[in-house]
Amino acid sequence: MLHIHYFAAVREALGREVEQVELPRGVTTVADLIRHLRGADSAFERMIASQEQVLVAVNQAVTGGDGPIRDGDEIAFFPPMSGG
Amino acid sequence: MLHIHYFAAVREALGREVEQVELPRGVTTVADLIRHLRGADSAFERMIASQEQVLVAVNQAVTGGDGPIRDGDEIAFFPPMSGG
Amino acid sequence: MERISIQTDDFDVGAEYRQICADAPGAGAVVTFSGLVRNFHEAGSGDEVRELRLEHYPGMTEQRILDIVRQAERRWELLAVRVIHRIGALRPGDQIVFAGVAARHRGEAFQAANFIMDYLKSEAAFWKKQVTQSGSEWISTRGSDKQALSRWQASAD
Amino acid sequence: MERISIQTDDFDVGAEYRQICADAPGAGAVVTFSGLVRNFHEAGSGDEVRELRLEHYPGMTEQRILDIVRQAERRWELLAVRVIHRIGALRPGDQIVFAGVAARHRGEAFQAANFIMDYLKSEAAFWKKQVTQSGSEWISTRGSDKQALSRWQASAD
Repeated sequence: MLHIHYFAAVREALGREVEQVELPRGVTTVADLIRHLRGADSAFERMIASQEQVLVAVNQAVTGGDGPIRDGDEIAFFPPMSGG
Repeated sequence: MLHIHYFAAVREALGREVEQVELPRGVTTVADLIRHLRGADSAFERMIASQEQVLVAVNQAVTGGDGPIRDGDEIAFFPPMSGG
Repeated sequence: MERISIQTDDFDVGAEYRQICADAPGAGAVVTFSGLVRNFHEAGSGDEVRELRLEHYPGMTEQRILDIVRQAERRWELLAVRVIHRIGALRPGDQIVFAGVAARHRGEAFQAANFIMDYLKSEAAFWKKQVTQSGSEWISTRGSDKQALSRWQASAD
Repeated sequence: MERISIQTDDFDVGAEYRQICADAPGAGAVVTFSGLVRNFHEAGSGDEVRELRLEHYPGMTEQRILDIVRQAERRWELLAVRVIHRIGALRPGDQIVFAGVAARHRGEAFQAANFIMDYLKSEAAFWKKQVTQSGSEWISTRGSDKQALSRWQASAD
Protein backbone atom coordinates (compact mmCIF):
# COMPACT_ATOMS: atom_id res chain seq x y z
CA MET A 1 0.00 0.00 0.00
CA LEU A 2 1.21 3.52 -0.87
CA HIS A 3 0.10 6.51 1.23
CA ILE A 4 -0.31 9.41 -1.21
CA HIS A 5 -0.67 13.07 -0.15
CA TYR A 6 -1.55 16.04 -2.37
CA PHE A 7 -0.85 19.63 -1.32
CA ALA A 8 -1.84 23.18 -2.29
CA ALA A 9 -2.66 23.81 -6.01
CA VAL A 10 -2.11 20.10 -6.76
CA ARG A 11 -4.68 19.12 -4.15
CA GLU A 12 -7.14 21.72 -5.44
CA ALA A 13 -6.71 20.61 -9.07
CA LEU A 14 -7.19 16.96 -8.12
CA GLY A 15 -9.96 17.46 -5.57
CA ARG A 16 -8.35 14.96 -3.19
CA GLU A 17 -6.05 15.44 -0.20
CA VAL A 18 -4.91 11.92 0.58
CA GLU A 19 -5.45 8.39 -0.69
CA GLN A 20 -4.20 4.85 -0.22
CA VAL A 21 -3.21 2.95 -3.38
CA GLU A 22 -2.08 -0.68 -3.74
CA LEU A 23 1.49 -0.66 -5.07
CA PRO A 24 0.81 -1.34 -8.77
CA ARG A 25 2.64 -4.27 -10.35
CA GLY A 26 5.87 -3.23 -12.09
CA VAL A 27 6.09 0.17 -10.30
CA THR A 28 9.56 0.58 -8.75
CA THR A 29 10.29 4.29 -9.35
CA VAL A 30 8.57 7.67 -9.13
CA ALA A 31 8.42 7.82 -12.95
CA ASP A 32 6.71 4.40 -13.01
CA LEU A 33 4.13 5.55 -10.48
CA ILE A 34 3.33 8.76 -12.36
CA ARG A 35 2.97 6.83 -15.63
CA HIS A 36 0.62 4.40 -13.90
CA LEU A 37 -1.53 7.09 -12.26
CA ARG A 38 -1.83 9.14 -15.48
CA GLY A 39 -3.13 6.06 -17.29
CA ALA A 40 -5.37 4.72 -14.54
CA ASP A 41 -6.90 7.97 -13.27
CA SER A 42 -8.18 10.68 -15.62
CA ALA A 43 -8.41 13.23 -12.75
CA PHE A 44 -4.69 12.70 -12.06
CA GLU A 45 -3.92 13.11 -15.77
CA ARG A 46 -5.89 16.38 -15.88
CA MET A 47 -4.14 17.61 -12.73
CA ILE A 48 -0.68 16.94 -14.21
CA ALA A 49 -1.68 18.66 -17.46
CA SER A 50 -2.96 21.74 -15.57
CA GLN A 51 0.15 22.32 -13.41
CA GLU A 52 3.29 24.15 -14.45
CA GLN A 53 5.45 22.01 -12.18
CA VAL A 54 4.71 19.13 -9.80
CA LEU A 55 7.29 17.99 -7.27
CA VAL A 56 7.35 14.54 -5.70
CA ALA A 57 8.56 13.52 -2.27
CA VAL A 58 9.07 9.93 -1.16
CA ASN A 59 9.01 9.53 2.60
CA GLN A 60 9.20 13.33 2.96
CA ALA A 61 12.33 13.76 0.81
CA VAL A 62 11.94 15.47 -2.57
CA THR A 63 13.18 13.15 -5.31
CA GLY A 64 13.40 12.87 -9.12
CA GLY A 65 11.77 10.40 -11.50
CA ASP A 66 14.36 7.73 -10.73
CA GLY A 67 13.60 7.77 -7.00
CA PRO A 68 12.79 4.21 -5.84
CA ILE A 69 9.36 3.36 -4.45
CA ARG A 70 8.63 0.47 -2.12
CA ASP A 71 5.46 -0.85 -0.57
CA GLY A 72 4.48 1.20 2.49
CA ASP A 73 6.11 4.43 1.27
CA GLU A 74 4.59 7.87 1.84
CA ILE A 75 4.38 9.69 -1.51
CA ALA A 76 3.51 13.38 -1.86
CA PHE A 77 2.71 15.47 -4.93
CA PHE A 78 2.85 19.26 -4.66
CA PRO A 79 3.73 22.46 -6.53
CA PRO A 80 6.98 24.38 -5.83
CA MET A 81 6.92 25.79 -2.30
CA SER A 82 6.55 29.47 -1.46
CA GLY A 83 8.95 29.65 1.47
CA GLY A 84 8.01 30.80 4.95
CA MET B 1 27.55 81.99 36.67
CA LEU B 2 28.83 78.68 35.24
CA HIS B 3 26.98 75.43 36.00
CA ILE B 4 29.64 72.73 36.32
CA HIS B 5 28.91 68.98 36.32
CA TYR B 6 31.32 66.13 37.09
CA PHE B 7 30.68 62.53 36.03
CA ALA B 8 31.92 59.01 36.78
CA ALA B 9 35.61 58.66 37.80
CA VAL B 10 36.07 62.45 37.59
CA ARG B 11 33.21 62.97 40.06
CA GLU B 12 34.61 60.31 42.38
CA ALA B 13 38.14 61.77 42.27
CA LEU B 14 36.83 65.26 42.99
CA GLY B 15 34.18 64.30 45.53
CA ARG B 16 31.68 66.71 43.98
CA GLU B 17 28.89 66.20 41.46
CA VAL B 18 27.84 69.71 40.60
CA GLU B 19 28.74 73.26 41.46
CA GLN B 20 28.02 76.85 40.47
CA VAL B 21 31.02 79.08 39.83
CA GLU B 22 31.09 82.82 39.03
CA LEU B 23 32.63 83.22 35.57
CA PRO B 24 36.19 84.19 36.52
CA ARG B 25 37.60 87.40 35.03
CA GLY B 26 39.61 86.78 31.85
CA VAL B 27 38.15 83.28 31.26
CA THR B 28 36.85 83.01 27.66
CA THR B 29 37.83 79.45 26.69
CA VAL B 30 37.84 75.92 28.13
CA ALA B 31 41.64 76.10 28.49
CA ASP B 32 41.29 79.36 30.47
CA LEU B 33 38.72 77.77 32.79
CA ILE B 34 40.84 74.67 33.45
CA ARG B 35 43.90 76.87 34.17
CA HIS B 36 41.83 78.96 36.57
CA LEU B 37 40.33 75.94 38.41
CA ARG B 38 43.71 74.17 38.74
CA GLY B 39 45.16 77.28 40.37
CA ALA B 40 42.17 78.18 42.55
CA ASP B 41 41.11 74.70 43.75
CA SER B 42 43.64 72.11 44.94
CA ALA B 43 41.01 69.32 44.80
CA PHE B 44 40.47 70.09 41.09
CA GLU B 45 44.25 70.09 40.53
CA ARG B 46 44.55 66.68 42.23
CA MET B 47 41.65 65.32 40.19
CA ILE B 48 43.24 66.41 36.90
CA ALA B 49 46.57 64.90 37.96
CA SER B 50 44.91 61.57 38.88
CA GLN B 51 43.01 61.06 35.61
CA GLU B 52 44.38 59.60 32.40
CA GLN B 53 42.05 61.70 30.28
CA VAL B 54 39.39 64.28 31.10
CA LEU B 55 36.88 65.40 28.46
CA VAL B 56 35.02 68.70 28.57
CA ALA B 57 31.58 69.51 27.22
CA VAL B 58 30.17 73.01 26.93
CA ASN B 59 26.37 73.06 26.78
CA GLN B 60 26.41 69.28 26.25
CA ALA B 61 28.76 69.31 23.24
CA VAL B 62 32.26 67.88 23.73
CA THR B 63 34.83 70.53 22.87
CA GLY B 64 38.59 71.18 22.89
CA GLY B 65 40.64 73.71 24.87
CA ASP B 66 39.78 76.50 22.46
CA GLY B 67 36.01 76.05 22.98
CA PRO B 68 34.48 79.40 23.98
CA ILE B 69 32.82 79.83 27.39
CA ARG B 70 30.19 82.43 28.18
CA ASP B 71 28.33 83.35 31.34
CA GLY B 72 25.45 80.95 31.97
CA ASP B 73 27.07 78.00 30.16
CA GLU B 74 26.74 74.40 31.36
CA ILE B 75 30.21 72.89 31.65
CA ALA B 76 30.86 69.16 32.23
CA PHE B 77 34.07 67.30 33.07
CA PHE B 78 34.17 63.52 32.59
CA PRO B 79 36.38 60.58 31.59
CA PRO B 80 36.03 58.90 28.15
CA MET B 81 32.67 57.19 27.87
CA SER B 82 32.14 53.43 27.88
CA GLY B 83 29.38 53.18 25.29
CA GLY B 84 26.00 51.62 25.92
CA MET C 1 18.52 24.09 22.48
CA GLU C 2 16.05 24.61 19.66
CA ARG C 3 12.25 24.59 19.69
CA ILE C 4 10.19 24.66 16.51
CA SER C 5 6.40 24.98 16.20
CA ILE C 6 4.07 25.10 13.26
CA GLN C 7 0.68 26.15 14.49
CA THR C 8 -2.61 27.81 13.57
CA ASP C 9 -2.66 29.67 16.91
CA ASP C 10 -1.18 33.13 17.33
CA PHE C 11 1.96 33.55 19.45
CA ASP C 12 2.95 35.96 22.24
CA VAL C 13 6.32 37.60 21.56
CA GLY C 14 6.76 38.59 25.22
CA ALA C 15 6.17 35.03 26.46
CA GLU C 16 8.50 33.61 23.79
CA TYR C 17 11.20 36.12 24.75
CA ARG C 18 10.93 35.17 28.43
CA GLN C 19 11.18 31.47 27.59
CA ILE C 20 14.25 32.05 25.40
CA CYS C 21 15.93 33.88 28.31
CA ALA C 22 15.02 31.01 30.65
CA ASP C 23 16.47 28.50 28.15
CA ALA C 24 19.73 30.43 27.81
CA PRO C 25 21.35 31.35 31.14
CA GLY C 26 24.54 33.30 30.46
CA ALA C 27 23.14 34.94 27.31
CA GLY C 28 24.23 38.52 26.66
CA ALA C 29 22.04 39.10 23.60
CA VAL C 30 18.58 38.05 22.47
CA VAL C 31 17.36 38.98 18.98
CA THR C 32 13.77 38.37 17.94
CA PHE C 33 12.25 38.67 14.50
CA SER C 34 8.49 38.87 14.04
CA GLY C 35 6.95 38.80 10.59
CA LEU C 36 3.52 40.32 10.00
CA VAL C 37 1.19 39.85 7.04
CA ARG C 38 1.34 42.94 4.84
CA ASN C 39 -1.69 44.34 3.11
CA PHE C 40 -0.48 44.51 -0.44
CA HIS C 41 -0.15 41.95 -3.17
CA GLU C 42 3.27 40.21 -3.30
CA ALA C 43 3.38 40.20 -7.08
CA GLY C 44 2.72 43.93 -7.11
CA SER C 45 -0.68 44.07 -8.79
CA GLY C 46 -1.66 46.69 -6.24
CA ASP C 47 -4.63 44.68 -5.05
CA GLU C 48 -5.16 44.68 -1.31
CA VAL C 49 -4.62 41.31 0.32
CA ARG C 50 -7.68 40.25 2.29
CA GLU C 51 -6.36 36.92 3.46
CA LEU C 52 -3.30 34.73 3.23
CA ARG C 53 -3.77 30.97 3.50
CA LEU C 54 -0.79 28.88 4.50
CA GLU C 55 -0.42 25.17 4.11
CA HIS C 56 2.46 22.91 5.07
CA TYR C 57 3.53 19.28 4.80
CA PRO C 58 3.35 17.98 8.38
CA GLY C 59 6.65 16.34 9.25
CA MET C 60 8.63 17.49 6.24
CA THR C 61 8.18 21.20 6.94
CA GLU C 62 9.24 20.84 10.58
CA GLN C 63 12.29 18.80 9.49
CA ARG C 64 13.34 21.44 6.95
CA ILE C 65 13.12 24.19 9.56
CA LEU C 66 15.12 22.06 11.99
CA ASP C 67 17.78 21.61 9.28
CA ILE C 68 17.98 25.41 8.87
CA VAL C 69 18.30 25.93 12.63
CA ARG C 70 21.01 23.25 12.89
CA GLN C 71 22.95 24.96 10.12
CA ALA C 72 22.82 28.20 12.13
CA GLU C 73 23.94 26.34 15.24
CA ARG C 74 26.98 25.00 13.37
CA ARG C 75 27.91 28.51 12.19
CA TRP C 76 27.46 30.42 15.46
CA GLU C 77 27.56 29.55 19.12
CA LEU C 78 23.89 29.83 20.01
CA LEU C 79 22.37 29.28 23.43
CA ALA C 80 18.72 29.00 22.39
CA VAL C 81 16.72 29.15 19.16
CA ARG C 82 12.95 29.37 18.83
CA VAL C 83 11.03 29.30 15.56
CA ILE C 84 7.26 29.55 15.17
CA HIS C 85 5.44 29.55 11.86
CA ARG C 86 1.71 29.91 11.58
CA ILE C 87 -0.49 28.13 9.06
CA GLY C 88 -4.15 28.52 8.15
CA ALA C 89 -5.97 31.72 7.27
CA LEU C 90 -4.24 34.98 8.24
CA ARG C 91 -5.19 38.59 7.69
CA PRO C 92 -3.09 41.73 7.13
CA GLY C 93 -1.42 42.76 10.38
CA ASP C 94 -1.50 39.21 11.78
CA GLN C 95 1.74 37.72 13.08
CA ILE C 96 2.91 34.97 10.73
CA VAL C 97 6.44 33.99 11.76
CA PHE C 98 8.76 34.34 14.75
CA ALA C 99 12.46 33.62 15.12
CA GLY C 100 14.27 34.21 18.41
CA VAL C 101 17.96 33.62 19.09
CA ALA C 102 19.99 33.91 22.29
CA ALA C 103 23.79 34.08 22.21
CA ARG C 104 26.62 35.41 24.34
CA HIS C 105 27.35 38.32 22.01
CA ARG C 106 25.12 40.52 19.89
CA GLY C 107 26.90 39.84 16.59
CA GLU C 108 26.15 36.12 16.76
CA ALA C 109 22.52 36.69 17.75
CA PHE C 110 21.88 39.21 14.93
CA GLN C 111 23.58 37.11 12.26
CA ALA C 112 21.93 33.85 13.26
CA ALA C 113 18.43 35.36 13.40
CA ASN C 114 18.96 36.99 10.00
CA PHE C 115 20.32 33.74 8.52
CA ILE C 116 17.42 31.67 9.86
CA MET C 117 14.88 34.12 8.44
CA ASP C 118 16.58 34.27 5.01
CA TYR C 119 16.58 30.46 4.76
CA LEU C 120 13.06 30.17 6.14
CA LYS C 121 11.65 32.66 3.62
CA SER C 122 13.24 30.82 0.74
CA GLU C 123 13.62 27.17 1.75
CA ALA C 124 10.90 26.33 4.23
CA ALA C 125 8.18 24.04 2.90
CA PHE C 126 5.06 26.22 2.93
CA TRP C 127 2.53 27.02 0.27
CA LYS C 128 0.82 30.41 0.37
CA LYS C 129 -2.36 31.51 -1.29
CA GLN C 130 -3.27 35.17 -1.50
CA VAL C 131 -6.90 36.21 -1.51
CA THR C 132 -7.63 39.66 -2.98
CA GLN C 133 -10.78 41.37 -4.19
CA SER C 134 -10.17 40.00 -7.68
CA GLY C 135 -9.69 36.37 -6.61
CA SER C 136 -7.10 34.09 -5.13
CA GLU C 137 -3.73 32.89 -6.32
CA TRP C 138 -0.88 30.67 -5.13
CA ILE C 139 2.37 32.58 -4.73
CA SER C 140 5.96 31.44 -5.23
CA THR C 141 9.25 32.42 -3.61
CA ARG C 142 10.20 36.02 -4.32
CA GLY C 143 13.41 36.84 -6.17
CA SER C 144 14.55 39.05 -3.27
CA ASP C 145 14.32 36.07 -0.91
CA LYS C 146 16.55 33.97 -3.18
CA GLN C 147 18.96 36.89 -3.29
CA ALA C 148 18.98 37.24 0.49
CA LEU C 149 19.93 33.58 0.67
CA SER C 150 22.80 33.76 -1.78
CA ARG C 151 24.94 35.97 0.47
CA TRP C 152 25.09 33.26 3.13
CA GLN C 153 26.09 30.68 0.54
CA ALA C 154 28.82 32.93 -0.81
CA SER C 155 30.20 33.57 2.67
CA ALA C 156 30.36 29.81 3.34
CA ASP C 157 32.97 29.36 0.56
CA MET D 1 8.54 57.69 14.87
CA GLU D 2 11.24 57.21 17.48
CA ARG D 3 10.98 56.88 21.25
CA ILE D 4 14.04 56.89 23.50
CA SER D 5 14.17 56.27 27.24
CA ILE D 6 16.98 56.21 29.76
CA GLN D 7 15.66 54.76 32.98
CA THR D 8 16.54 52.88 36.14
CA ASP D 9 13.39 50.75 35.83
CA ASP D 10 13.38 47.42 34.05
CA PHE D 11 11.48 47.09 30.75
CA ASP D 12 8.98 44.55 29.40
CA VAL D 13 9.98 43.29 25.95
CA GLY D 14 6.46 42.02 25.20
CA ALA D 15 4.88 45.40 26.01
CA GLU D 16 7.53 47.23 23.98
CA TYR D 17 6.95 44.91 21.03
CA ARG D 18 3.19 45.52 21.15
CA GLN D 19 3.72 49.29 21.25
CA ILE D 20 6.11 49.16 18.28
CA CYS D 21 3.48 47.25 16.28
CA ALA D 22 0.84 49.82 17.28
CA ASP D 23 3.19 52.66 16.21
CA ALA D 24 3.87 51.06 12.82
CA PRO D 25 0.75 50.03 10.92
CA GLY D 26 1.78 48.41 7.64
CA ALA D 27 4.98 46.94 9.08
CA GLY D 28 5.99 43.53 7.74
CA ALA D 29 8.97 43.01 10.07
CA VAL D 30 9.81 43.84 13.67
CA VAL D 31 13.29 43.11 15.02
CA THR D 32 14.07 43.47 18.71
CA PHE D 33 17.43 43.32 20.43
CA SER D 34 17.69 42.84 24.17
CA GLY D 35 21.03 43.07 25.91
CA LEU D 36 21.57 41.31 29.25
CA VAL D 37 24.35 41.85 31.80
CA ARG D 38 26.83 38.99 31.52
CA ASN D 39 28.53 37.51 34.54
CA PHE D 40 32.15 37.78 33.55
CA HIS D 41 34.65 40.58 33.61
CA GLU D 42 34.80 42.59 30.38
CA ALA D 43 38.57 42.95 30.51
CA GLY D 44 38.92 39.20 30.85
CA SER D 45 40.43 38.90 34.33
CA GLY D 46 38.04 36.00 34.93
CA ASP D 47 36.50 37.65 37.97
CA GLU D 48 32.77 37.26 38.22
CA VAL D 49 30.86 40.50 37.89
CA ARG D 50 28.63 41.12 40.89
CA GLU D 51 27.23 44.42 39.76
CA LEU D 52 27.42 46.88 36.91
CA ARG D 53 26.79 50.57 37.68
CA LEU D 54 25.76 52.80 34.83
CA GLU D 55 25.82 56.55 34.81
CA HIS D 56 24.80 58.98 32.06
CA TYR D 57 24.80 62.71 31.31
CA PRO D 58 21.11 63.65 31.35
CA GLY D 59 20.27 65.48 28.16
CA MET D 60 23.51 64.79 26.31
CA THR D 61 23.13 61.00 26.38
CA GLU D 62 19.54 61.12 25.11
CA GLN D 63 20.60 63.51 22.33
CA ARG D 64 23.43 61.20 21.24
CA ILE D 65 21.08 58.22 21.06
CA LEU D 66 18.58 60.30 19.10
CA ASP D 67 21.39 61.21 16.66
CA ILE D 68 22.15 57.50 16.18
CA VAL D 69 18.48 56.68 15.58
CA ARG D 70 18.12 59.56 13.10
CA GLN D 71 21.15 58.26 11.19
CA ALA D 72 19.44 54.86 10.93
CA GLU D 73 16.23 56.55 9.77
CA ARG D 74 18.15 58.30 6.98
CA ARG D 75 19.69 55.01 5.84
CA TRP D 76 16.60 52.80 5.93
CA GLU D 77 12.88 53.36 5.64
CA LEU D 78 11.80 52.68 9.21
CA LEU D 79 8.27 52.80 10.55
CA ALA D 80 9.08 52.83 14.29
CA VAL D 81 12.19 52.80 16.46
CA ARG D 82 12.31 52.26 20.21
CA VAL D 83 15.47 52.45 22.34
CA ILE D 84 15.66 51.89 26.09
CA HIS D 85 18.86 52.02 28.11
CA ARG D 86 18.95 51.37 31.81
CA ILE D 87 21.17 53.17 34.30
CA GLY D 88 21.92 52.54 37.96
CA ALA D 89 22.98 49.27 39.57
CA LEU D 90 22.41 46.11 37.52
CA ARG D 91 23.24 42.48 38.21
CA PRO D 92 24.19 39.60 35.89
CA GLY D 93 21.14 38.43 33.94
CA ASP D 94 19.42 41.83 34.21
CA GLN D 95 18.17 43.47 31.04
CA ILE D 96 20.32 46.50 30.25
CA VAL D 97 19.41 47.71 26.76
CA PHE D 98 16.60 47.31 24.22
CA ALA D 99 16.37 48.31 20.58
CA GLY D 100 13.27 47.59 18.52
CA VAL D 101 12.73 48.47 14.88
CA ALA D 102 9.70 48.09 12.61
CA ALA D 103 9.99 48.26 8.84
CA ARG D 104 8.15 47.03 5.75
CA HIS D 105 10.78 44.40 4.96
CA ARG D 106 12.94 42.19 7.11
CA GLY D 107 16.28 43.29 5.62
CA GLU D 108 15.74 46.90 6.67
CA ALA D 109 14.61 45.93 10.16
CA PHE D 110 17.59 43.62 10.77
CA GLN D 111 20.15 46.07 9.42
CA ALA D 112 18.77 49.09 11.26
CA ALA D 113 18.57 47.26 14.62
CA ASN D 114 22.12 45.97 14.18
CA PHE D 115 23.38 49.45 13.18
CA ILE D 116 21.70 51.13 16.15
CA MET D 117 23.20 48.60 18.57
CA ASP D 118 26.71 48.89 17.09
CA TYR D 119 26.61 52.69 17.42
CA LEU D 120 25.02 52.55 20.84
CA LYS D 121 27.68 50.17 22.21
CA SER D 122 30.45 52.40 20.98
CA GLU D 123 29.15 55.97 20.81
CA ALA D 124 26.45 56.36 23.43
CA ALA D 125 27.40 58.51 26.39
CA PHE D 126 27.42 56.11 29.34
CA TRP D 127 29.98 55.33 31.97
CA LYS D 128 30.11 51.82 33.38
CA LYS D 129 31.68 50.59 36.57
CA GLN D 130 32.17 46.88 37.16
CA VAL D 131 32.07 45.54 40.68
CA THR D 132 33.80 42.18 41.23
CA GLN D 133 34.99 40.32 44.33
CA SER D 134 38.36 42.04 44.04
CA GLY D 135 36.99 45.58 43.80
CA SER D 136 35.45 47.95 41.30
CA GLU D 137 36.71 49.55 38.13
CA TRP D 138 35.48 51.91 35.40
CA ILE D 139 35.46 50.25 31.99
CA SER D 140 36.04 51.71 28.56
CA THR D 141 34.72 50.88 25.08
CA ARG D 142 35.82 47.44 23.91
CA GLY D 143 37.89 47.04 20.75
CA SER D 144 35.28 44.70 19.26
CA ASP D 145 32.64 47.43 19.58
CA LYS D 146 34.83 49.91 17.68
CA GLN D 147 35.35 47.22 15.05
CA ALA D 148 31.62 46.53 14.76
CA LEU D 149 31.16 50.24 14.10
CA SER D 150 33.79 50.53 11.39
CA ARG D 151 31.87 48.33 8.94
CA TRP D 152 28.98 50.81 8.84
CA GLN D 153 31.39 53.68 8.24
CA ALA D 154 33.09 51.78 5.40
CA SER D 155 29.75 50.98 3.77
CA ALA D 156 28.75 54.66 3.87
CA ASP D 157 31.57 55.55 1.43
